[in-house]
Amino acid sequence: MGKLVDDVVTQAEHASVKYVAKDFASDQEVRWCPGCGDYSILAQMQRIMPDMNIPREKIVFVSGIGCSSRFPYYMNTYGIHSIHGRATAIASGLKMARPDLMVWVITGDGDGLSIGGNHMIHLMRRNVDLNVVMFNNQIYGLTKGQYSPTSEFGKVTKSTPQGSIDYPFNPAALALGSSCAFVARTLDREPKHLQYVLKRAAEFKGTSYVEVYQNCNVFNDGAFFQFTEKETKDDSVVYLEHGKPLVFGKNKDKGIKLDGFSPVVVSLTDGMHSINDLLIHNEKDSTLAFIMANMTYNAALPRPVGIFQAIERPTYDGEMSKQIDATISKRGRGSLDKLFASGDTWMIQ
Amino acid sequence: MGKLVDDVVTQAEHASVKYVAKDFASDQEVRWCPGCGDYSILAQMQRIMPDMNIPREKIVFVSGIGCSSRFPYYMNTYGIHSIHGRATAIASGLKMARPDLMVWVITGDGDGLSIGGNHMIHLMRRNVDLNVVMFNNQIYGLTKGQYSPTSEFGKVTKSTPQGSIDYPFNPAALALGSSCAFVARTLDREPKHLQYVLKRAAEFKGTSYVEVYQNCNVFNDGAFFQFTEKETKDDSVVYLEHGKPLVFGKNKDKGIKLDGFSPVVVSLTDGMHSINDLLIHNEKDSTLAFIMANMTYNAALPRPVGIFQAIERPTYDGEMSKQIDATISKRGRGSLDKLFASGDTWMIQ
Amino acid sequence: MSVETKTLDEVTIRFAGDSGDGMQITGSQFTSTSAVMGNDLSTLPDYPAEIRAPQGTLGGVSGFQIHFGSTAINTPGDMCDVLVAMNAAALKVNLRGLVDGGVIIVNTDGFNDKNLRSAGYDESPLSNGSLSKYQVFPVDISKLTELALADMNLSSKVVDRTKNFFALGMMYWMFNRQVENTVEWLKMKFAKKPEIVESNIRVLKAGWNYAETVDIFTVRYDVKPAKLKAGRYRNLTGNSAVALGLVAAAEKAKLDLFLGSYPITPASEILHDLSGYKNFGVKTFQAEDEIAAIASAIGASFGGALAVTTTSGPGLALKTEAVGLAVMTELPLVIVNVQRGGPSTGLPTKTEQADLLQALYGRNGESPVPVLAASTPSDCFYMAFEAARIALKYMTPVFLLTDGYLGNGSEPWLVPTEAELPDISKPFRTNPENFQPYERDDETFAREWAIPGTPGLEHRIGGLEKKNKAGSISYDPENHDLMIRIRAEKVERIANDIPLAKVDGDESGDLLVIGWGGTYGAIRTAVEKRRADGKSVSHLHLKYINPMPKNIGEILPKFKKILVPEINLGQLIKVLREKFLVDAIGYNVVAGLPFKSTEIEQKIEELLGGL
Amino acid sequence: MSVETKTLDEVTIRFAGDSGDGMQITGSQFTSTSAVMGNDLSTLPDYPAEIRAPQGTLGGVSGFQIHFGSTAINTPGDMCDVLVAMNAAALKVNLRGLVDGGVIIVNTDGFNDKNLRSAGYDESPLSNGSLSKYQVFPVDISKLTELALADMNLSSKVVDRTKNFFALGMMYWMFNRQVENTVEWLKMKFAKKPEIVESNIRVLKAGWNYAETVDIFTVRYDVKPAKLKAGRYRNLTGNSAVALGLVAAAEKAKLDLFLGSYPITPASEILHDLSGYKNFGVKTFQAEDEIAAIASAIGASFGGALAVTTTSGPGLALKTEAVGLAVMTELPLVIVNVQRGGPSTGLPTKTEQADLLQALYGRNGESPVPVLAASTPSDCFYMAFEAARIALKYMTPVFLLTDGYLGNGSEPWLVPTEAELPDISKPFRTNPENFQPYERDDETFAREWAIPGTPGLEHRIGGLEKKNKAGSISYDPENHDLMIRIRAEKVERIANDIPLAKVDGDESGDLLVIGWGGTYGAIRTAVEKRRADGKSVSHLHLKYINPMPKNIGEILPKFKKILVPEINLGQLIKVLREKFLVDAIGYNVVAGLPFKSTEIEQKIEELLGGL
Ligand SMILES: Cc1ncc(C[n+]2csc(CCOP(=O)(O)OP(=O)(O)O)c2C)c(N)n1
Ligand SMILES: Cc1ncc(C[n+]2csc(CCOP(=O)(O)OP(=O)(O)O)c2C)c(N)n1
Ligand code: SF4
Ligand code: SF4
Ligand SMILES: [Mg+2]
Ligand SMILES: [Mg+2]
Repeated sequence: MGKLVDDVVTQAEHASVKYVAKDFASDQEVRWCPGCGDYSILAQMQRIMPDMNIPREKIVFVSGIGCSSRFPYYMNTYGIHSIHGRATAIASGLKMARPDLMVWVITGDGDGLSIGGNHMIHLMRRNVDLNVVMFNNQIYGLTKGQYSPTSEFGKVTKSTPQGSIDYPFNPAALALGSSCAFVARTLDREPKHLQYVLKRAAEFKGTSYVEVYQNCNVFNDGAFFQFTEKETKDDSVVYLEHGKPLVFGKNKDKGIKLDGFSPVVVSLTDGMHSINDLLIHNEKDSTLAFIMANMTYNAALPRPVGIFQAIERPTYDGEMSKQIDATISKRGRGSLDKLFASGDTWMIQ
Repeated sequence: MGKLVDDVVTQAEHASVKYVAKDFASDQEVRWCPGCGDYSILAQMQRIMPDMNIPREKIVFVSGIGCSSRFPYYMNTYGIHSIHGRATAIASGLKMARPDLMVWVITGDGDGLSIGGNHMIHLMRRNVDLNVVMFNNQIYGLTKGQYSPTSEFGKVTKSTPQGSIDYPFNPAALALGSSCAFVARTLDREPKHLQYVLKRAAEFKGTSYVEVYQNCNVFNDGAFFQFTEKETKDDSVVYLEHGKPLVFGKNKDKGIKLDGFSPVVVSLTDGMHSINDLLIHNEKDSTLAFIMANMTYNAALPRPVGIFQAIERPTYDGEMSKQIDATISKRGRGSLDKLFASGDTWMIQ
Repeated sequence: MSVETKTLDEVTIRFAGDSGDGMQITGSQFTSTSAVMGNDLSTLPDYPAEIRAPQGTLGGVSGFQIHFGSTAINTPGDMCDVLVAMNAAALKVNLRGLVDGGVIIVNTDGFNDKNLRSAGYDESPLSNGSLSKYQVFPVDISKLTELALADMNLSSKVVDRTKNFFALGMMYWMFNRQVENTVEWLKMKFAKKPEIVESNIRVLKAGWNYAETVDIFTVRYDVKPAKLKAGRYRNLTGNSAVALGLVAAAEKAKLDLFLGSYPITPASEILHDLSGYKNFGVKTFQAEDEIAAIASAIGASFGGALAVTTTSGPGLALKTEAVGLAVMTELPLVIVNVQRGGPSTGLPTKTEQADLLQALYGRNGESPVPVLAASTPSDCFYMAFEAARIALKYMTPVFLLTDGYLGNGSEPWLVPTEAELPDISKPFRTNPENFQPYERDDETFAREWAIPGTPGLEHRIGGLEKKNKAGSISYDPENHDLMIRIRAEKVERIANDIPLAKVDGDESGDLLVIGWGGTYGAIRTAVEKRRADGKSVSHLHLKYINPMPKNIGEILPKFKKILVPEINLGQLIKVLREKFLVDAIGYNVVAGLPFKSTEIEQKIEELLGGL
Repeated sequence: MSVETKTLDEVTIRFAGDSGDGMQITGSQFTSTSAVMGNDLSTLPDYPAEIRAPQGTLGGVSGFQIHFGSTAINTPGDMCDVLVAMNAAALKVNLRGLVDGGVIIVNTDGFNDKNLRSAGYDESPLSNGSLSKYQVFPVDISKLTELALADMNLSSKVVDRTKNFFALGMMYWMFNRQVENTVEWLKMKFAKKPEIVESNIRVLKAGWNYAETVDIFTVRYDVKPAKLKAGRYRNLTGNSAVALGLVAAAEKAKLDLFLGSYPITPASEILHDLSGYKNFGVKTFQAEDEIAAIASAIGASFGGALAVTTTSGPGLALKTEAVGLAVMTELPLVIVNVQRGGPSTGLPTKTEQADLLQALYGRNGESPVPVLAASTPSDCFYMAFEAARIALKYMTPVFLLTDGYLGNGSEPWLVPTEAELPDISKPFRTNPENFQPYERDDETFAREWAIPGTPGLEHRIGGLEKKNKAGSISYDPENHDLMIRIRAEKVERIANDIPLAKVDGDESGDLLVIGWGGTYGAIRTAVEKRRADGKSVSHLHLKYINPMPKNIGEILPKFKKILVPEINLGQLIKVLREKFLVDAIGYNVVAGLPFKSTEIEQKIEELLGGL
């Protein structure tokens, strides 16, 4: 990584790795609206960090622009609050230059899927070892309430007074279509699940993509209440768990089975179906992952939440380092004098 | 469309619609390398045009930058040879402003999937009624041979002397993940199939996306020979036909069936399987389409070619016009005087 | 206690509170009522970049300043005469903008320990004598609001959100305004929420009554209507004015308006406004980013729409490559840039004038584009119309620069009639005979506009160099040099088609102050004051920066000194120095705020002193 | 027939043929052999934008010009003395660049009817007397090549591809060059294709022998070695020089080089070259677009790499928003722009100098960035090194401008040693005590570089305005004005750290010609020639444009007139006029070609005549 960087990295006496959550809170005042779902995501992130066993100085959070993108300021780690849509590209460069770091990308549905969509899909196919957390509040928060690429069709906002005519992205399907290695969804109001998914993403080697349903109580309040509030959530959400059948409902009395390629809801109490008929989730099956992802906007089905897919493959940053190491071990570290004098040269006396 | 535009459009005496292919050849000299696959795509396009029954002046070709993007110059229609990656966005604006036109987008694997990836996926989710033809030669032709987002892993090019470490996009899967309504693949060297797919794309209302495997004989010669040359093609390609079983092979002696969610090749002659065991293609099933698309880079399977999916839904441009028409028919065409004097006003004498 | 009524020519008041306190609405209501009462006025909203910064903090203070009077009002006021402070932070942030002896009305409930701490006060400024040079009126607005609504059974959140109307009521009383205008607005705005209407009206009146009844205020002020030109008026922000100007231009050009835009502060309101004008056939497209926004507009322009894209600085940076395409394809396009504090993300909600050089030069290659700049909120209407006129007539992209101050600020607008506006329509080319896409009008150098759908005019355009007249691709060296010069000449020729610059004040003298954009009011006020004091100073405000009016070169030598105040480090001055080789002097403050006219007065004095 | 040998000081020859005829290789080989023989030289490749334009057409002609001599050679030559034309189109396109009485060697096989038609000739110029003022040598090169390879059983395509080496062989004979150098190159280059090696060597020698044996040439030329500074030399293009300069800078800074780039003509070769330097730890990332390219470099810079992004005009337009981020975050970054013909896609393979204003001003807000410009292909090495030095020392993005002519052109480069290059390393901040991310060095105003992995220095940076020293977000008006000035001052201070400008020629006089970038050779040659004629003219070439050397203001007044030749409509001249209020005169030709020194000589004469 360059002699000077190596010196810093190897000489660093890394802080004791016994942290508690509040070691990850920076001295900056948190400036989201009271009640914003972002607070929970921040809290869960700070909570899982001590378990990572990584010195604080080896962690970097990179974000774009949006309410969500304020996140890095609040983490007592290194951080970049960059420009709109470019966090994935900046983080990719950072990780290539510094594979020794743990790099997180924090983005929103506008930042990551609207202006930043291209860098996102290219990151996914390349499989740079980053952890991306996409705060999906289905709205542009920071610019005060225009619809976003995940807003539902027909959404009335400041820029769509008669309702939006855009079909929303299904972020999980887009990620799978882009060959993203790790694709997950979780919710701001399910702290335990959020922690679990963040941890799994952190541990996964390769691009991990975590969509978090996040309530924007100012411009899109209640967008996900069906999936987060007591009255409705049990019947509206199905949790994907590797190797387990897809059961849901307040009394675990419903399940998902396949009819052709189409998932359908079946009752486990009407005597027609048993748990053995149900689809078993498998994080390693990318077709299944796509079927699950496609359940997303189907009103007849519960919303799938959890880890859609987790299939490791070599990372881009890893392959890059490998080519360099192999070259140096084969040809030796380059010498400038040799390089300058390579090719056709001649002497003038 | 504005009074002046309406005047032009309604007063136009549209050219007789009995065209032949060469009516669509412009007076510009075609400047691709001799042997380039682009010639065939141009020829097939000119051949299907007369069947469209659309006056030449109502057709527009919009392209970005790349060898492929020279295409519009050679069509005797309206055209824009724009800037790198932006053809989809330019064409979207054109189609919104002028829903009466038939608008084609011509792009390459670099233009459409590298720099232009974001506009592409947003076009697909919005479903603007455009026909996109993506010339996939798995290389940057115009800039003389760097790898592209569809080049195979390990590809040695000018910019990757030790082989590329990027996983390629699977264009069909990306399109499906972006909810593209019509997704197809065809080959420069199969003129009939190419014509068929172009026609289907043209007739489809909504975003049609056609990936064409195109040989760049200068920088990536033979990239698709396995799928186009006599010796290998029959065993290496499976044609997707709606309602038909997936049969392939020189003697139509092989087929594809599903094992779980995984397609596998079976022999139709070893007595173990018959045609009834095979997967039946269905253009209306998006899960099946994804399974087919995922066969793409699987060396154990033939390459799927044809129409993966064709599912119509309301178009963006259509919905836009609808909102405007509805507003005008409800509130009447706006009057400037009323508009100026709306809100709180007061008189000064 | 008797209440005296004083008549004032002009007053500046500022409402300040937490982001959630509704100060923007309060300010707008006061503005609209004052406008209806016939005052001339100018306003300046000022809010933080966070949606809701933490309650009670300095960073979370939102303010709205209005300057109104019976005389001509050109700026939102340098210093305010009256400050309404809803909490301690609001007081702290705004105190230095209050004139000595000014009036402060505070909501005492906003000065509890927590508030004081958040604002960084060690002790309450209300009780430690630190405000002795002001007239302080402490009122427990929160409590009084609660009381006014006691029987309505509202949540405390709703009650709290209503307290701004108590303050508004008090101010209406103090400045002798009627509440009717606001009452009507409430009824319309919340037609579907009668409770909100009811509670706000109650509290508004409670505030008025409180001021009328309780013996705290000893003076009441009267600000007579201004002697404005007769006609119908409407209060208008610069952003709304741009939207109206564009719709008007489309109508007068007999074209449909197409807007491709991506939201960005402080330009988003133009998108919002235009998306509401569907009955004019206006099509608005919220694109995935700024590049798609301008690209879609270029496509629409090719199709025969009046195409527009709107943005602010960082967004403009992204559009530059596509602007070059519009230059090369010679398609009409209006690009509105509502400037904000930079560089990079900078200060998104603050005003600045630092994108002029970007507009002039921020593209690869020789890529000339006309640049216009609006000078006041209502001028935004006319300059938007003018930008469209030039774009269509000359087949060129045109920049219109406004800024956060103009965009959010407002002033009374003398409502024009459709008939007063010129017809700017121009027929499309339809005759196929001898058609060459890049043949030009002899006078304007504009090429003709031939749109798809026209039989016999099928042609292709693009970003590669064009062969003169034919428009096909040409790599010929001489042709390239020729085309580069033709494109430059086309833009230069616009100078024949714009008004000559007019100096405000004498046509020669000791000092000429040259400004552009939103500094108009401040410079105008400063120059007039100094002239009133007998100083030899004049004002020239540039609305056309590229090309410039043809007479600039004649005007400049008539003054001994030239001062160029800009909210940047000196951008217009670069152009003036380069073009006219004059040793103009810059006055530059880049603090995210509009100039105060007194700052400019001082600078004028400084320069004239040295003559 | 006897063959005379003439000794020449300098010659310019041009190889021209169809895109597929291998003219670039032929030219490079002649260059490399001439270089090894000790000539000073300068080259200019010139090829169409299409990969393979239709065979035989004017648009498909590819050329390579080399100017070599025993004297100092500064340009690739205004006019050529010898033209090798492989077909009719090549003759037609290049004839006007040939001196009267010049030598033409034509491949007669390239003048069949089809060729003539494609080139737009009604009759063959070889037989209608139209070439009478030249010395024409018609040779059926195709046929002779075929014959030479008759027994090798090669496909006609392969044979056809070899004919350029026949032409090369003839030229080697004519200019008394040995074939060995090319023979060696063939053996190395096609090590795995012995047939290719064999066939090309045969044809090369056949060409040489043909010229030696057959009585067509009556003169042979001798061009003696130049008196170059002693040392090891290597022929180097500007693009390769940039790549080497960056690797050298990384080594001398003890950092790894990171390149984020997206292919674009004519800059792609820098990416290609750097991707081959993995043994230096160089990481190259071919991004999905220019925005990702620069963004990845910014990320790498934050991580402690020497970060670079390379592009050409349209790509630079896309990077501007991110450049603003680098300005605000004050991270080191080298941005190389190999300028090409604009605007928009323009003339991708042609040279131009029209991105200077974009580099200086093309960003939102006040966003100062140092701008350097290389003047010759080998100067690209030193200026790339210098750009890196400044970026690291001042913690700032730095622009390095080169152009298509410099990037593709080549000249002999006196190979330096590693030891001669200065150490430019600077320790990272590691001490956590009193660390503030935006605290600055008193002298340079640079902030310190603290990289992830350093315990105790955890901090966050970003695009919003920074609080002075602390680096946290600040919306404070005074702080914004202060920071805007600090960033500007930091860039200004670089002027203390760069060489003073040196005038070539007298330090005062009638005329000073000021240039920048790739026009160096043409201006230098022109000025020297006029000086040799006794004219009072000097030359100043600017390699640092922002900031400028501190003594420019002293130099300018010493000359009566100032001439600024640029391949644009006048960009540097704008800066000079604005900064120094001098009435400099521009000379501008924007034809996608480098200046001819004679054009500049003429302009000098014109101005001096008028004195
Ligand atoms: C280049 C650019 N374009 C536009 C903006 C304005 N902008 C800032 S944040 C944002 C969208 C934010 O939406 P999202 O990413 O969903 O974040 P949220 O605020 O909802 O968390 C926009 C359009 C900008 N800052 N920069
Ligand atoms: C903004 C910008 N960046 C880069 C380029 C250079 N460029 C032109 S075409 C191209 C890639 C072409 O690849 P592809 O789209 O696959 O087209 P092909 O030539 O293979 O048909 C690139 C990188 C450009 N013209 N503009
Ligand atoms: S606007 Fe919405 S997303 Fe942004 S901070 Fe407020 S509640 Fe959260
Ligand atoms: S470079 Fe390749 S893609 Fe381009 S024209 Fe030649 S053969 Fe076709
Ligand atoms: Mg959002
Ligand atoms: Mg390609």
